[in-house]
Amino acid sequence: MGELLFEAKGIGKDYGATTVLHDIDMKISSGEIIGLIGENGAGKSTLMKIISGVEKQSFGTMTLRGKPYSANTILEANHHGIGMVFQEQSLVGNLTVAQNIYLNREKKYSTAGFVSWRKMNVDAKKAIARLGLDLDTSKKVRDLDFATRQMIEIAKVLDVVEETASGKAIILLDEPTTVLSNEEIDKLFENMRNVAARGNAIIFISHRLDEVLKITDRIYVFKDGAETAEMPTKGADINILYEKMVGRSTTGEFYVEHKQTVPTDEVVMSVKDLSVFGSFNHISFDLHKGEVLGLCGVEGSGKESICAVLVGDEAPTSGEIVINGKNQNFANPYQARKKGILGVPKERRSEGMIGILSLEDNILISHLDGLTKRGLLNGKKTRAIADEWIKKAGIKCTSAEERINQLSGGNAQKVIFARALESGCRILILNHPTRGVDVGSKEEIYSLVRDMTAAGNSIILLGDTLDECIGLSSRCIVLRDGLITGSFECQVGNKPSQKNIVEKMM
Amino acid sequence: MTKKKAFKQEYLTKYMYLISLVLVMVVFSIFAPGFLSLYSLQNIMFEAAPLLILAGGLSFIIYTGGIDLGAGAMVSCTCVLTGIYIAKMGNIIVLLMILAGVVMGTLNGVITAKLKLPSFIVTLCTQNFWNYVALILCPNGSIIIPMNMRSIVKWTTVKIGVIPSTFLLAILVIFLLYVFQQYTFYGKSIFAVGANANATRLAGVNIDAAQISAFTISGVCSALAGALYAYKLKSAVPTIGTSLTLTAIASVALGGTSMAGGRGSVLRTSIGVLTITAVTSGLDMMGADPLWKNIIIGVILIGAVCLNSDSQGRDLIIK
Amino acid sequence: MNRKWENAIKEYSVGQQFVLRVKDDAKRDRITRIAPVILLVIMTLIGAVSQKDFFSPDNLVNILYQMSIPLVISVGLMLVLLIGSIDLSIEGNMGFAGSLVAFLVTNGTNSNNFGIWGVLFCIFIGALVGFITGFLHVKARIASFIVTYAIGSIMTGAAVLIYKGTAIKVLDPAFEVISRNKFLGIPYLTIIAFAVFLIGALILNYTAFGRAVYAIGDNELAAASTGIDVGKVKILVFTISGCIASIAGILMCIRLKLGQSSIGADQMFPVVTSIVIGGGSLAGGKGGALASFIGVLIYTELVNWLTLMGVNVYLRGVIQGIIIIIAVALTINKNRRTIAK
Amino acid sequence: MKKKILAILAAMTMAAVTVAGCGGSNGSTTTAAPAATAAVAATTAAPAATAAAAATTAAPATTAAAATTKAAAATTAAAASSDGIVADNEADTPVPATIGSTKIDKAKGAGYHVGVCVLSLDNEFWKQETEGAKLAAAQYGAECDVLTCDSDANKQLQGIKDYIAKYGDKAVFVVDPCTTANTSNIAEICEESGNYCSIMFHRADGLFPKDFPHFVVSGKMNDYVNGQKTAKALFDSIGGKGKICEIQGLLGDDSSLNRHNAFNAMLKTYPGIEVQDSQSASWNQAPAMTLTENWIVKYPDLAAIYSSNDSMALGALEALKAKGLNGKVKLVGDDGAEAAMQAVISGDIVETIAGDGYLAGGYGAAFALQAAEGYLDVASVPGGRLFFSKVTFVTKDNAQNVIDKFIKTRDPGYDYTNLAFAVDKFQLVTDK
Repeated sequence: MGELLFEAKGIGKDYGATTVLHDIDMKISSGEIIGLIGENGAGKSTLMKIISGVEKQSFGTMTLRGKPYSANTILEANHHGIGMVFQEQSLVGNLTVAQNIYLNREKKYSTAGFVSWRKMNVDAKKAIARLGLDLDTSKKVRDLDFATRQMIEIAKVLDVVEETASGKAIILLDEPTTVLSNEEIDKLFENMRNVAARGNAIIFISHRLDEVLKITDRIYVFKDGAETAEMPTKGADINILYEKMVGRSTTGEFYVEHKQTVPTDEVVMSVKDLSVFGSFNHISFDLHKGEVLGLCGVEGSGKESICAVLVGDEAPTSGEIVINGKNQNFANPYQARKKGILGVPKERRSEGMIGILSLEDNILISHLDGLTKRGLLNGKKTRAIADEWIKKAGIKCTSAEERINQLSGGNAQKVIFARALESGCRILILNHPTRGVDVGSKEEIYSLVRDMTAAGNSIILLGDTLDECIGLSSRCIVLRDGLITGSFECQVGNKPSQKNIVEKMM
Repeated sequence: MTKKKAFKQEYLTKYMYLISLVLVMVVFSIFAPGFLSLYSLQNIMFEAAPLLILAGGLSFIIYTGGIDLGAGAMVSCTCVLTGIYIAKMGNIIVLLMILAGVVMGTLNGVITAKLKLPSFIVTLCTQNFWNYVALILCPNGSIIIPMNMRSIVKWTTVKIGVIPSTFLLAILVIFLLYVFQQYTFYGKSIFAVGANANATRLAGVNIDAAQISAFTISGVCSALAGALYAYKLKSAVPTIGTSLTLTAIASVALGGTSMAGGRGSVLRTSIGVLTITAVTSGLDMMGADPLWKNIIIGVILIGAVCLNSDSQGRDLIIK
Repeated sequence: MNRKWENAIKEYSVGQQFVLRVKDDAKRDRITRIAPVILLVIMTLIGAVSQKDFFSPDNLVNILYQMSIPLVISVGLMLVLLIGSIDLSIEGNMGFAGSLVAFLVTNGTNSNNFGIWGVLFCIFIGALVGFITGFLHVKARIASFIVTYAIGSIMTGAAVLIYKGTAIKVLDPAFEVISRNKFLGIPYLTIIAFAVFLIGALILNYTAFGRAVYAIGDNELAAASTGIDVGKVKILVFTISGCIASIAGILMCIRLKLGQSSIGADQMFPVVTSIVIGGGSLAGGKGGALASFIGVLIYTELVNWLTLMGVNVYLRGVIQGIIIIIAVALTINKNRRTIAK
Repeated sequence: MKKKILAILAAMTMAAVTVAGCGGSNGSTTTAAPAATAAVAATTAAPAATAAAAATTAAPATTAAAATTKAAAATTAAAASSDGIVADNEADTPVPATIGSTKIDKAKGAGYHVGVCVLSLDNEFWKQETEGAKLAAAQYGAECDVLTCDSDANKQLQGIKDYIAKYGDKAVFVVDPCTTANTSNIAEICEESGNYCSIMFHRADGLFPKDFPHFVVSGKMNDYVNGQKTAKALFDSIGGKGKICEIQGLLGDDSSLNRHNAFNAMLKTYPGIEVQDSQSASWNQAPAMTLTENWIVKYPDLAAIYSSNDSMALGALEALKAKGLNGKVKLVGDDGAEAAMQAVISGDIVETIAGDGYLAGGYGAAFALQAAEGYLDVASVPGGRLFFSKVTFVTKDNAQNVIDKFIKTRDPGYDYTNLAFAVDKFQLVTDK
C-alpha cells in the first residue's frame, strides 16, 4: 500500500442543535480504493461534503500529504487534488462535452479572454480516453445517454484533480453505479483500478454491498453519524457489513419472502403484441391479481420503455393493453391512473417528489379527485390520511406539513410509495423502487410491496438489482434487445438463480 | 439555533407581509395627517376592491409559474362591454361578463397548455385582441353610463356600516378564491404544477386541466374586476387596463408569493394589494412631488418585497 | 409518429428500428433548430411577393435602420433570458439614458457640452444601475421580474426629473452626423448597432463568461458545483443589460434628436418576442446571438410589412399577435413530456 | 397532430372575431364619420334612430351625443361655411366683457388649496397647465399642489379623493381629466364633498355644470374646429391636391378621435387630396418616425403628413430630414411643443397649435377659487358655464413671439382675476 495521502481526525459536524456527524477518523493512502457504506442519513454524504469543500467541519482536523488541509469551496478542494463526483449529475446539457470538462477552467485555452474551442476539444479527447471513452467532444451533453454522461462526469473530476496533483489525487464517487448497466459498471470498475494504479486514491460510496465488496480494498461503515467499523475488504461479507450498518443482523428473509403471495388466476391486465418502434417489439404477457411481475434486462433492453408505455408516458406504436376486457390507449399518465395504473418513477427528485410541497400534498396528490366531496376537500380528513400513511410507512419527519425535499432519499421514496398506495390504483409500476435507498428503508419498502400484493394489487417491477428482481417477483420476464427471451416462475423456495436469468439477458 | 428560536423566526417571516402593511400605515399616519381618517380609509377600500379581485385571480397563474400579461386588456374589454350594455340589460351584465371571462381565460389557457407555448408570449399576443375589441366598441376614449341609468350602479357607492359594498364583494371573492386554492383538488394541482410539473404529471394529475383552470380563474376575476371598474367609473373606458397588469403582478409579488410558482396565497396577495393602494394614496396625501412619485413607489416596492418574500422558498433558485 | 412506423416494425429488427428512430429524431430536432430560418425566408418571400417596394434598396436600408436599436437591446436581453430571468427595466433605463445624454451634450435647454464624455458617462450610469439591479436580484433574492419592474419605474421617474417635462432638443452636430451620414448607403447608427451586437455575440460565444451564462441557464446547481460564482455572473449579466440599455437609449436619442422618457416606451416586449421567435427560451439556457438576430430580423420585417400593406390601424395589433403566436408555435421545440409556463 | 388542429382552431377563432370587429372598425374609425355616429349613438343612451337622423340631417337640436353632432357636421361640411371650417358647435352667445372681474383680497385666499390634476408631468402642455394654476393661485394667495395619475382614470379619482381627505372644503380643483367619462365622476365626487372644481378640455355627454352647483365651469379646446384649421392650412400648403398620410394619436383617446374627425371633415372640401394611409403612433415619436420612414418608401410622391400632435410630428420630421425631404413633404402638428415651433420657424412644419396651458390651467383655477371664496356667483355665468378656451395658431409669422411669450418667460403675465379673458366662445349645447 502506498504512502499516506489524507488523514482525518475527529471530524464532526452539527447544524444548530443537531449533530449529524461526530468524531470520524479516516486514513487514505495512495493507490487504494476505499468503500464507504451506511444508511441514508448515516453521515457519509456529510463527510464527503466536508472533504470536498462543500461544507465546513465543526470539529476535527484534516491533513493532506502531511500538511493541514481545509477547503471552503469545491474549487479549493480541486486545487488540493480532491474532487467529488456528485450523485445528481452536475453536467450542463447545452454545453459540449469539452466545455463541460473545462467549465470554469477555460483560462488555459483563452487568449485575451477569447477561448479556442479547438484546443480544448483536443485535450478533452485525451481526458475521456483515460476512461477508455471515445466520442466527439464537440457534441452537446444533452444528446448523450445517461451512462456516458456519468463517465464524462468522472473523466471531468479526474482531469481536474490529476492536473493539480498528478498521481496523488483523491476522488470521491457518490453512488456512481446507480445509473449504469452491468457491463458499464464493469467498465467503470476497470477504469477505477487503472486510476488507482496510477497512485490516486478513490472513495467509493454505494448502497450495493456486493459492488463494494467487489471493488474496494478497505471499507468504512457509518451509522447515525458515527463510524461503526473499519475493515479490510477481504474477510468482510454482506452479513457483517449489514449488521454493522443497521445494528441488527440481516435476516435471510431480506426480501420478506414469507409474505410473498401466490397470484390468483384472475387477469387484471393483459398486454398483447405491444411494440414501440426502436425500443421493444411484440411484447405480450398477462398480469394477474396479487402478482409481482419482474422485468429483467440490461439497460436498453426495452424494459424502461415498456414501463413508460404502461404508465401512459409514451405512446405505443402498435399493440393492445387490455384492462377488464377493453383495449386501453393512454394519452397521458392521468388517463392511465383513471384506469387504475400508476407508476413509481425512477428519477425520484425530478419525477417523483414535488419538492416544495408538503408531505401531505405529496401523498394525496394522486387521489385528491377521489377525496373531493361536492367539489371540496375536507382539511381534517386529508391531514388524518396523511398522518396515517406517515405512521404506516414509517416516514421519519416532523409533521405532515414538512416539505418533502427536506427528507432523506429513503423517506422521500416511502412518501412516493404512500402516494401510489393512496391513489387506489390496482396496478402499480415500480421503476427501480429502491434506487439510492439505504438498506434499512429498502427492507421497509419491500414489506410495503408485499402488503400491496396481499391487498390484491398487482405490481410490475423493474428491480434496482437483478437479485432484488428475483427476490421480490413471483414471476420474471427477461428481455433482450426489446424481445422477450424468457419467463421464470419465482415461487418461494425455488427462485431461479441469477445465472440462468443473466444467460437470457446477454 | 434552538427549536424555539427557529419557531419564532418561522412565525415572524410567516406574518412579515402583514407587518409591512402595518408599517406603511403607521408611516403615513405620521407624515400624512388624516390618513387614518374614516373618509380616507374608505377611499382606500373603495380603490382596492377591483384590484383585489384582479390580483387575486392572477395569483393562480403565478402559482403555476406562468404569467398573465393580458389581464389588463381583459379588464379593458369587459369594462367597455359592461359600460356599454349595462344600460340595456342592467346588473345581469355582470354574469355575462363572468361568462366572457371564462371564455377569454380559457382561450389563453388552452393555447398555453395544449400548444405548450410560454404564457408570457401567449398572453402578450392575445391582449392585442381584447384591446382591439375594447377599442372598436368604444373608439372615442370613453362612453359614459347615461345619467338616467345611474340608479342601476348606485349599489356600488353604498356603504354597509362603514365598509363600501364593493370592498365587501372583493372580500367575498378573495374568500372564495382562498377556498378554491386550499380545499379543491384543482387548487392543489395548480400549486403542484408550479412546484414540479413533470412529477405532478407522472403522479397522474391532469396538468393541462390544472393549467387551464388557473387561466380560467384569472380570466373570470379580470372580467369581474373590469365590470367593477365600469361601475366605479360609471363609464366604459377602453384604456383602463393598460397600467393595471403590472400593478396587479407587482402586488402579487409584494404579498410574497414566489414568482417561480408552487408557493403563495391569495391572502398574501390581498395584503399586497392593500399595501400598494395605501402607498399610492398615502403619497397623494403627503403631497409628495409627483416628479418623485414613481421613484418612491419603486423603492417602497423593492423594500416591501424584500421583507415579504416567502422564506420557505429560500432554498429555491430565484429567477 | 405512432402510425408512421406501424408497418416498419415488421421489416426491421429492434436494433435497426432504434437506429432509424434516432435518425428521425435527429431530423426533427434539426428542423426545429432551423425553423426560425425557414420562417425568415417565408416572411421575406411573402413580403417580396405582396409588396413590390419590399426589396427596394430604400426599404432594405429602412429595415436595417429599424432593426438596429432592437438588435442592440437584444444583446442585453439575450443574456438575461439565457439565465432564465427577465429585465423589465430596459425601457426605463433607455428613457433615462436618452434624457441624460440629451441633457449633457449640446442641447436647446442648457449650455452643457460634454460631447463624448457625456455619452460615456451615460453608459457608465446605465451599467451602475444594472449592477444595482443585479445586486438586489442576487443578494436580496427578489425575483428579477419584480426588481426590474421597480427599478424601471424608478428610472422613468428619474428621467422625467432630468428634463422636468419639457423634452430636450439635441443640437450636437455629432448626433446629426451619426443618424444622417451613410457608409455604403448604410447609416452610421446601424453600423454602430451591428458592431455592438457583434461584440455581444463574441463575448457570449467565445468567453468563459458566455459559457457560464449558458451553464447557469441550463443547470444552475451544476454550474455552481463546478465553482462558477453564479451570483457574480448574474450580477454581471444585469450590469451588461443595463449598460446595453443605456447605449440603446442613446442611439434612440440620436435617432430622434430629442431626450425624453417616452423614447423607451414599448421597446422591450417586442424584443423579448423576437428572441423567442428566434428560438430562445424564457426558461433560460436556450437561444443565442444568431437566434436573437434572426428573431429581431423577422419581427422587424413583419412590422415593416404591415405598414407597407397599410393594414387597418385597429387590426394591426391583432394580426401581429396571431402571426407571432403561430410563429412561436412553429419555432418552439415541443415535447409531450414538458410543460410550458 | 391534435396540437396542430388546435393551433389552427385558435388562430381561426381569433381571425373570425377579428373580421367581425373589422366591419365595425372600418365603419367607426378609419373612414366616414357618419358610421362612427351610428356606432357611437348606438352605444349611448340616445336611440339609434334619432342618432342616424342626426347624422343625415345636421339638425343640431337632437338628443344625440356631441360626437353625433360633430359627425353630422362632417357630412354637411361643404354647406357649412365659406372657408369650409365647420364651427357648428360654437354658440353665438356674446361673451360679457367681464365675468367676476373683482378686487382680490389675498388674505381671504389663504388656506385654500388648489389641486391641479394633470395626466403626468412628462409633457410640456401639462406642465404649462400646472404653472398657470400656480400663478393663478399666487394671485389669490392660495396654495397649489400638482396631482398626476399617469393617464389612469381611476388613479385620478383616487388622487382627488385623497386631496379632499387632506384639506376638506378648503380644497378646490382644476382638472384635466384622463377620459371624457371620468368628468362625471369628478363632478359627482366634488359635489358630494362640496368642493368647487373646473374641468377642462373634456365633458361627458349629459353632464352639465348647471346640474352641479360646485362644478364651476367646463372649458374645452375646440379640437374639432382647430383640427380642421390645421388640416386646412396643410391642404392649402400643397395646393389642395396630392397624396397624404395621417398619424393618429393613441387609439381610444378622444382628442385623438376629434382631431381625426376634424381631418376627415376637412377632407370633404378638398376632393384633390388622396389619403394613402392612416396609422397610430400613440402620441409617440419613435413609432411615428418608423411609420414615416416606411411611408416615404411606399409613397415616393407623398405630399404631406397630418400629425395629431407635435411629438409625432417631430418624429416624422426626423424621418423626412434623413431623406432630405423636410420642407418638401409638408407637416402639421398640434400642442405647441417648443421644438415643433422651432421647426415652424425653420419651415419644416407648416403650422401647429399652441394650446395655451397657462390660460387653461390658470383660469380654471381662478374660476374655482372665485367660486369657493364667494367672489363669483356661479349661477351668473352665462352659456351654461360651458366655453371654448383661446388657442394660438402658430405659423412662421408669429412662432417667435409665441416662443418668447410662453417658453422663454415662464409667465405669460395673465391677469387671472378677470375670468372673461379665458373665454373664446361659448359652446353650443346640443345635447341637453
